[in-house]
Amino acid sequence: MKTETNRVGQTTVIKLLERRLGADKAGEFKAEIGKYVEAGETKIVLDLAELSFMDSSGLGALVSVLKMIGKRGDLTIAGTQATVQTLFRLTRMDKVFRSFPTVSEAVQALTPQDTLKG
Amino acid sequence: MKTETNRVGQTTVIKLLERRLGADKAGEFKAEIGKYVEAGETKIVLDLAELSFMDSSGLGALVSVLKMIGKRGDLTIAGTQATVQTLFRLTRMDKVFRSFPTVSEAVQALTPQDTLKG
Amino acid sequence: MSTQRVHLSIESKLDHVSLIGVLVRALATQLGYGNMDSFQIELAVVEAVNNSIEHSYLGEPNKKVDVSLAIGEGNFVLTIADDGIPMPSKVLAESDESASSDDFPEGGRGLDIIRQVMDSVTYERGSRNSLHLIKRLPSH
Amino acid sequence: MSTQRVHLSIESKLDHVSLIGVLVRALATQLGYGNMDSFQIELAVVEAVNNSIEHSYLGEPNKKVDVSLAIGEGNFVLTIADDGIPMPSKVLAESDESASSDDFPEGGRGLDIIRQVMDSVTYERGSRNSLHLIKRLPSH
Ligand SMILES: Nc1ncnc2c1ncn2[C@@H]1O[C@H](COP(=O)(O)OP(=O)(O)O)[C@@H](O)[C@H]1O
Ligand SMILES: Nc1ncnc2c1ncn2[C@@H]1O[C@H](COP(=O)(O)OP(=O)(O)O)[C@@H](O)[C@H]1O
Repeated sequence: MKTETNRVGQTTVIKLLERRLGADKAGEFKAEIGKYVEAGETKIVLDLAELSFMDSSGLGALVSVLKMIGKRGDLTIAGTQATVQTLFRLTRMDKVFRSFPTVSEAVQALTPQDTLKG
Repeated sequence: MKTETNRVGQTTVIKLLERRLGADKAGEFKAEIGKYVEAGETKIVLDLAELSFMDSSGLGALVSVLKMIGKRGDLTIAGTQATVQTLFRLTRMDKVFRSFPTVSEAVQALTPQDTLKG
Repeated sequence: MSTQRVHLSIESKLDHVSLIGVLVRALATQLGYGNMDSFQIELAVVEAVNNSIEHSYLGEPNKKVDVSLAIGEGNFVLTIADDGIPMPSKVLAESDESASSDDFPEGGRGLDIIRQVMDSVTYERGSRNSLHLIKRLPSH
Repeated sequence: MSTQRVHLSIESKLDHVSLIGVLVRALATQLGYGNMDSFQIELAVVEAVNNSIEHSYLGEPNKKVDVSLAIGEGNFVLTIADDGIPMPSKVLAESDESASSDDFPEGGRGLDIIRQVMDSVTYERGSRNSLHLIKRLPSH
């Protein structure tokens, strides 16, 4: 699982450097992102711009990361291709994961002033 | 076999409206183009711009049309995609079929003044 | 033009599923489906193959999952077949709403996705289990 | 990453060959080959499948042609297999120069093309006939 990590203020931005997130990689993905949550990072932006395919198992891994974070923080998603975004819509997970076109918008959504609105 | 035919002076320009010319279609192609030769058309430009695939059987059909025309005229090719053009190169048929980027160049190559050069 | 057919198969390992997905999506695109439909057709077939591996074969490798593709009569028909444990009869019928008491379950979304993106979904138990997915071909 | 494998098969009819071609070319592109290489890989596999149908099965339908794809250890390996008449042993070895007295034969170019575009071509006679084609994967 290739990722690239950046810190923007209090937020950890993790860019997934894979083209696919399917059942074969879901466990690895969960473990990889889970490490950050365990290390105390609770504001996470997942940059999924490279992904051209994700299935329900990949989505399940995202759900499990969101649950690990729980009430301690939040996770937003950036850069999903329109195709991948339909997976969120088909499963109504677009109501659960806030998704933004760009990383900076996704980071912005996790900064304190926004929690008032959210 | 879908084609579109135009006449430019003495030349018949036949545009192939297919994406593939393989073994399954080679016979049909030969018959279709052969009709023009039998009807006395001996200056033919084949516009292959739509083709994204041709195999050696498709090429064989082209060879057979060229033989039908024989010494009575000539056939030139226009608009082949770079990929399809490699088939001509791999089989050294690029020495036999004159291939041009555009239809007008392919027509030009069949006009009388050119026969002096050719 | 008569019906064109090609059969794909893989060994029952999740590692191989992406190849099926890539092949099916590429074929869908070639058949004239847009990006969105091609993605969703890939998604449906991948969900179905994952189910065969995970549920029918319970993750056991060295089994075979077949994916047959037929193009004709206005339809793209994908048949996913295995020789494992059949799907319980009520599973395919019920919507996923009732599937879990957990608000955000980590699984249980595959069949619901398949039903949503395909025009027809039928399942056959017999000497083999076959899930038939039909999507209308794009109009020209 | 271990070797990924997928098997394709069609009935021995020329109508179905284009599906194999489209699928293989799309996979090649996905594997990172350029347009030119992807076209040439499609070309090689189509030539091989055509030969199985036309020469091994002498055009008889209802027979099976298998195309196995394996990706791993730096290679893309395509195996085209049939149960028909094997290729005569000298055919694969000789270059097409000697093949015909006709300057412009209408056929006889398939094997020469395959040899040119692939890094390795081997043929196996046995219970089945298998033509193994190997192309180095593109370097990243
Ligand atoms: N091919 C199959 N064979 C047996 N059982 C199946 C099969 N497909 C699905 N099921 C059952 O239906 C349930 C729902 O499947 P699905 O919606 O794909 O979600 P998931 O696979 O994530 O559990 C599975 O958990 C399993 O119990
Ligand atoms: N799979 C095969 N089985 C039997 N004979 C074959 C096979 N492939 C090729 N051959 C023989 O080799 C010859 C050359 O094949 P090829 O170069 O592909 O040209 P073509 O198929 O156009 O004749 C064929 O004409 C045939 O006699």
